[in-house]
Amino acid sequence: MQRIGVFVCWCGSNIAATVDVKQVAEALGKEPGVVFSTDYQYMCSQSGQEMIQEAIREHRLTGVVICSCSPRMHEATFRKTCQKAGLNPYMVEIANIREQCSWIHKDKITATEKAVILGRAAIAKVHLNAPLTAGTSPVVKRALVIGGGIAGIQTALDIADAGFPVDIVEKKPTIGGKMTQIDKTFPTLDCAACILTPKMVDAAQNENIDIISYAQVEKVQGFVGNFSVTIRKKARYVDETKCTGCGLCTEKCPQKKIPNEFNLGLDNRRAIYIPFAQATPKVATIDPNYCTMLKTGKCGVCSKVCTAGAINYKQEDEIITREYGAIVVATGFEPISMEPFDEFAYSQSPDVVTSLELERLMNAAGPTGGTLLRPSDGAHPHTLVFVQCVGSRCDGAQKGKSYCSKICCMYTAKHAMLIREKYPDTEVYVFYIDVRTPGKNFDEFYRRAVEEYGVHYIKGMVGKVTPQDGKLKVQASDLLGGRQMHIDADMVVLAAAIEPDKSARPLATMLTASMDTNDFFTEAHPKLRPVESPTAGIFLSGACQGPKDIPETVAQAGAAASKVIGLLSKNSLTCNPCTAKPDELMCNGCSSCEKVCPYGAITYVDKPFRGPNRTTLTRRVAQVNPAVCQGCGACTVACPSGAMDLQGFSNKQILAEVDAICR
Amino acid sequence: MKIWKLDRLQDLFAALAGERTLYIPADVAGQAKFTPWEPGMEMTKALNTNRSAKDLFFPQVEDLAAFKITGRQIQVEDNREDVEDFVIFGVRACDARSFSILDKVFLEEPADTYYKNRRDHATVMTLACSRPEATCFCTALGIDPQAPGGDVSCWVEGENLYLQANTQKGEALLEKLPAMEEGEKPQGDASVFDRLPLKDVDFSVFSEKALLHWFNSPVWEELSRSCLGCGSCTFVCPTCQCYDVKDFDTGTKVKRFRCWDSCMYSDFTMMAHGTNRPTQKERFRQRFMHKLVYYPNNHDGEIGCVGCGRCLRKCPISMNIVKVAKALKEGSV
Amino acid sequence: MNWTETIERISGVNPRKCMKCGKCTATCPAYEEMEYHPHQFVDMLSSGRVEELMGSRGIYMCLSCFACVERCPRNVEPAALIEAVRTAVLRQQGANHMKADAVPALLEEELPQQAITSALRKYSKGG
Amino acid sequence: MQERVIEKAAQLLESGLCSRVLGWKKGEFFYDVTPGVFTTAQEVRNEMVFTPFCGANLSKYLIAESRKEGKVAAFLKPCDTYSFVQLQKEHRIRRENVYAVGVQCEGMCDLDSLTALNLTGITGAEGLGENLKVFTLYGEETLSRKDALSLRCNDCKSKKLLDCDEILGESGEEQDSHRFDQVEALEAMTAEERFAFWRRELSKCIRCNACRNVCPACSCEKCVFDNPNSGVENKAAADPFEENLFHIIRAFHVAGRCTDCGECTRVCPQHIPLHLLNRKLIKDMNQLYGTYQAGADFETKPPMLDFTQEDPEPSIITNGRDSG
Amino acid sequence: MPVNQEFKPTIVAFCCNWCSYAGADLSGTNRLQYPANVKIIRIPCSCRLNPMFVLRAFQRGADGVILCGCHPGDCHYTTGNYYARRRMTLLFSLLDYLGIEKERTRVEWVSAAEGAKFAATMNDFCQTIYNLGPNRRLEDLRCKSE
Repeated sequence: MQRIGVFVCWCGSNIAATVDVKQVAEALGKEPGVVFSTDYQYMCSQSGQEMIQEAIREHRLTGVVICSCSPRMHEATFRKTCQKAGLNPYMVEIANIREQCSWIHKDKITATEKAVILGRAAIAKVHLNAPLTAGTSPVVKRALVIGGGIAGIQTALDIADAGFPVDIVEKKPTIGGKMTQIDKTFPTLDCAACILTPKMVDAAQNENIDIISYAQVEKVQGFVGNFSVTIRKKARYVDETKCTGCGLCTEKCPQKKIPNEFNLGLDNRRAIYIPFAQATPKVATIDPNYCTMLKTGKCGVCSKVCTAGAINYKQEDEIITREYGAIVVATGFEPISMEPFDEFAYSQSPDVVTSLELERLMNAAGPTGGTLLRPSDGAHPHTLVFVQCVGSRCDGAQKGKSYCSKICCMYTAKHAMLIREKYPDTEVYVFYIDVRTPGKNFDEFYRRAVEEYGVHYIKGMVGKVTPQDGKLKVQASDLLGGRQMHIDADMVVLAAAIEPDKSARPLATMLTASMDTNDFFTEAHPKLRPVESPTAGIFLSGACQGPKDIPETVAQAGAAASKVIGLLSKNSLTCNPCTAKPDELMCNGCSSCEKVCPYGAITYVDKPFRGPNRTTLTRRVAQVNPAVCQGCGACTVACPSGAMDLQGFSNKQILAEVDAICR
Repeated sequence: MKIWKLDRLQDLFAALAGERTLYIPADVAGQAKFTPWEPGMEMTKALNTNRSAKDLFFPQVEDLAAFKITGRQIQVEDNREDVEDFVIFGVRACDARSFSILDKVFLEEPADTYYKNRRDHATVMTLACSRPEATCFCTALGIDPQAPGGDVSCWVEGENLYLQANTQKGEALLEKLPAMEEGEKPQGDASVFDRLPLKDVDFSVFSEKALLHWFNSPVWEELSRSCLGCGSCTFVCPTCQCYDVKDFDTGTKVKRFRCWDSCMYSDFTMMAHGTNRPTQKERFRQRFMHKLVYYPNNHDGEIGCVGCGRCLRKCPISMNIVKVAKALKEGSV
Repeated sequence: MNWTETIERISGVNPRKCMKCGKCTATCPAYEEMEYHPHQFVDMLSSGRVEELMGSRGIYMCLSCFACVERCPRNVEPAALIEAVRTAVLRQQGANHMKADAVPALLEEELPQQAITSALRKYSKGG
Repeated sequence: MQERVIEKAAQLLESGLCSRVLGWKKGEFFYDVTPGVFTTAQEVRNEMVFTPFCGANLSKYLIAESRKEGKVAAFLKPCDTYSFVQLQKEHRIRRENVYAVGVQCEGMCDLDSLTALNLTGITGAEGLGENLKVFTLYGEETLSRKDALSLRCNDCKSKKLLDCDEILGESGEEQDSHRFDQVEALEAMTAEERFAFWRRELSKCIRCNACRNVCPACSCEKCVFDNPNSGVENKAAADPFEENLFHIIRAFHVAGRCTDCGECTRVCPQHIPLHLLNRKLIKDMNQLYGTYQAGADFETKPPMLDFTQEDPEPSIITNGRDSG
Repeated sequence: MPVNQEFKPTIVAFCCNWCSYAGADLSGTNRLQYPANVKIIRIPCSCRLNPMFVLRAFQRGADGVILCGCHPGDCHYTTGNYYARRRMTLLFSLLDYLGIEKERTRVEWVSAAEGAKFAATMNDFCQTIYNLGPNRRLEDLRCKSE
């Protein structure tokens, strides 16, 4: 039998005005197990808390019920109070007689009656409370960053600077991501490579950072502080430790007609290649889909020219398994396919390009050496039409995306401005629905495009583009001018919507991290915990969480890093003790609980049990990892035998509350 | 012997039910069951009720006492209600014999007052059998289905119901009924009882050998293997008399009641250390050892089975006392 | 009779979904012929100016090519709206122009039955 | 079929492929067949049967049998195989210890359906094929096997034999049964009528637990109703509420796991149509969450352990039909 | 709210800790009234609600049981309320099938910001229960005495 103390708070007049607190204290004092019952003006005050502590000592209380405001308000306070007096903090229950009683009822008799019932329910529960101790689990002091774009690089650098080792897993042969393909950045117009490549070098040279390029995460096990991750490092058929990145092989390789991904297929590369000059790691990679040697066993040119002897046609995929305390997802984005939007003739004319393709066409390291030329004939374009919101802000999900891709307005302003600056003989039209420029110096930037560079911003949309006689006939509306426009353009640039990288969905499944319907990772709280996934130990960096521009990505990357550093700086983690707990003697091992657990906290082991007549039976039973379990209780109801119960909210406790209320 | 015309059976029921509750075997929701008679209620066509007649003396659930808790005071309440007189009509010879078996358990000192109370207030009118089921084997246990006993024995023959009082209670009951013609019952055809397939099951062997001989028989292992551990045999059995005592907390009171229990259940006679019959083999053995060996050992050789055949029809896997008795005798399965 | 409601109901168009991008108007091949243009149809519906639209000649210039429906990123369906406006005009004219009883007489071997059905729907008041 | 079953069983034991055979053992009468484990070919030849009265679902015995040493051969009818798969899905059976022999089934008879034909004093029967010759104390009668089929076999859902190592006869097809007709009839009643119906039926319950103990889905190490710590433990219904409670909780616990084998109704000594509770849930789940047959495969996630974002709200029940 | 002297319904509201319990607090903070017949039991998530608890409430004398949780998609534990939704749908359907008045049970999604909705829901549910009268079909008579 518990020795329970009841403390009824007046909360000034907040409770006492409508609830007869004396009567409540007296009525509850008569409940079985209650050895002390009192009331006080402010239980949460210093003296109120001292009163509780004194009562605990004096009456040797084993359980405490506080009739006061919502537990959401002061449960933590009173738990601490009691803990200081030597009582287990989980032996405290709160009866909410303010928000859910005194404040909603006017009649004192009714409110008092209800307060007594709520108090009884809390007493009934405390009778069945058991002291709970928060467990701890150690933290592996190493972080994994999945994705080596600007988000991943920044996060890794920040974590590494704090002194923790961090690995970057990048699926491409080089880190750098989308930013490497961008020419200039808004709103400052500085060169993307000039600000990114030093960071790439920093990452490569940082002692705490290990870049695992051309690799993918295969399997994730474990939980916050203790992840075990299996990474497949694909064979690049070049020994990374020997290759000097001289590039001789990439010049000699006879396979020349392979579309160059880095330039989005606007030019070609060889079967052995280094994606671009500043690639990190700067080592060659053989594309097994095109390499004659790997396909037929005949050729071997690269091997012959390589003075470092780095070529190894027999190289195999390498499986790396490492332990991590935290995982950062930085899988980024990609532009959506333009296939459903053929009114813009993307598939019909090479002169209709996406904005990212335009970046390459304007980049000094791009296929045209930085001179803007029409892909079809290499001529200098005079009239350019930009179309905004291609695939963004669409109704339903049949064709495009329902969301705004956020970055298009700004990069289009940038493109328009750069073109007008470099080629003053051009006419540039931007068709927009809305121009969205929230951001520091963003609207100023857009206004400059209009006012200083004379870009024609037209409120309206392009209806269709028809390639005809070497021109692109653009039919569009000018809503403010009240006219339909017909423009003979040389190039049309589509601001394609962006979507999460395709690898994100399977990764989310491995991480048991949740995603929204658009495959963007869900944050733990949209406002207050924007860089954490609801799954503990998983953090979000960059566009995998939602469309972002570079400054925002870098900011979020830093925020994610700081969260990781906060986690890794702890030696161990305190777990929420209100977790699910299976009774192994009753567990059937049926896996029902596992199927509903959103955190993957449940695993199964075959365990020997003593059977009747000195026999031993081996049974499959569930085990809950208390470090992973968040205590939702979904498993407790899925379990048909009732073997799974939730500590702190056990079946018996809830039933006791029900009984007390319905009495 | 008194005679009542069968076509006026409802009048007999009305007369019997005049002063007390009359239970007759009637069909309720498709099942034959001893039911308080109401005008117009017909007897079932079934040979016997689904559940046995023991329910009327030893109901499945029965309140024993209550504890009222006020503050920290506990008050004991004896809620035993006074049982009024009642009559059971249509009890077959097997069930009638089961009463004497139960009596030896419940009425021995110290008597079970709850049971005794009901027994004292009941008058049992039995009904002789003429169309037995193939599962009937009361004759193998020395029961004469045509001489069913009880306070009043009844026979159906032709157009008539013949009634004969066997006890004072029975006589008193018949006296209160409207005057009846006297007469002798014509001798009916009893040859069907000689054709009963189970008439020769030998129950005498169980007194011939020592208790441990049967207890240690190798056949239990095999026989119990398919047993599901349900309680259907126990609960339809007219002689099973085990119960459990339980408390129910209503919130304002604790009600103590007893309810049937089955030795086939894994939690039967559960003790602090666990169960003393850990596998279904021991539980299964307990039930049959009790009927065939323990009970006769304690009660002058009387077998604790009345051959009603209910378990033969109700066991989900068709295991039953006849199969057990035969297997035990043969010593193997 | 609230024409705005009627037209919304017949057409199934929800004008509030329109984000005023003008892609319908940009794509319209009959632009020059109309005094009001597809995006304006939608706007007029949402601002309750349908009677103006009903009085316009332009609505008969719509080719019902459905390019606007096909291209609209918000699934607003301006062409369906125009179709409904035309129907509303017919209803506004008052009497039923066609009765069910008259249908048998109109049936001709060559005439697709669908045409009669849609005519009846269009030319009868109740709808 | 009987000869083939016996021969197969004997052969499996003689060849040493299996150390035990799970099948049906003959009884006192033609109809009182008991599930049994045979260890020698001789036992099999003397005592094993496969008659129209082998209704008992043997799958549940495999939970215990498959955990013992050696391989057990099990003869399984189509509905038994659904339970067999479902139990494997719940990791209750060790498949590697089982040699499953599927047996084609023409539907099973039971004593209750004979009694329903007004036959009394049944002492025996003959016939393994289409006709059944029944002997009684009062004469004999020949009837078609179809007429003596047990209730559930009239609504057979499938004659498919799943996951068998070997098949005797042929694996059939899913049947176009009318198994939800009675559920629909109940749904069409007013709430009062339904309440009266179920009170009448459930008040017959004697809590013998036959339905639970025979049920392959009720394979818990310890049932919540036997567990003093569960909060709902009880041995007998002391109040009509407890009659409801037991059957509601039981139906709920087997929801999405019940293969609709019909054993619960077959074994109920009080003839309560318990399958109507399970079928109601099956019907609801099919309608609300897409057709699902427990035990039909190993992969599909059971509806109660799954969800979609578009699932209907509970209000479709609570403000749906009239309460009558 | 009509005052029925005879009938004082007991209504049990199970509220998830993160949304609905906070919503109930908010309706208190905003002083929005609802009948005192409603007593709230805090559970971590709507998926913690075992059908057993609902039946127990009726057994012990509740006249109505309502479950409130986060709106679908907003679950603190990401998926809990989806399971709760299926479970309660089936439970309510089964109760209805047994002839228990389906209006006695309800599920309502109430966010932490919906104090007004919480109060309105409780007012409406209480009214429904008042109209239905006492629970007779799923009561345990032993719990009603004295």
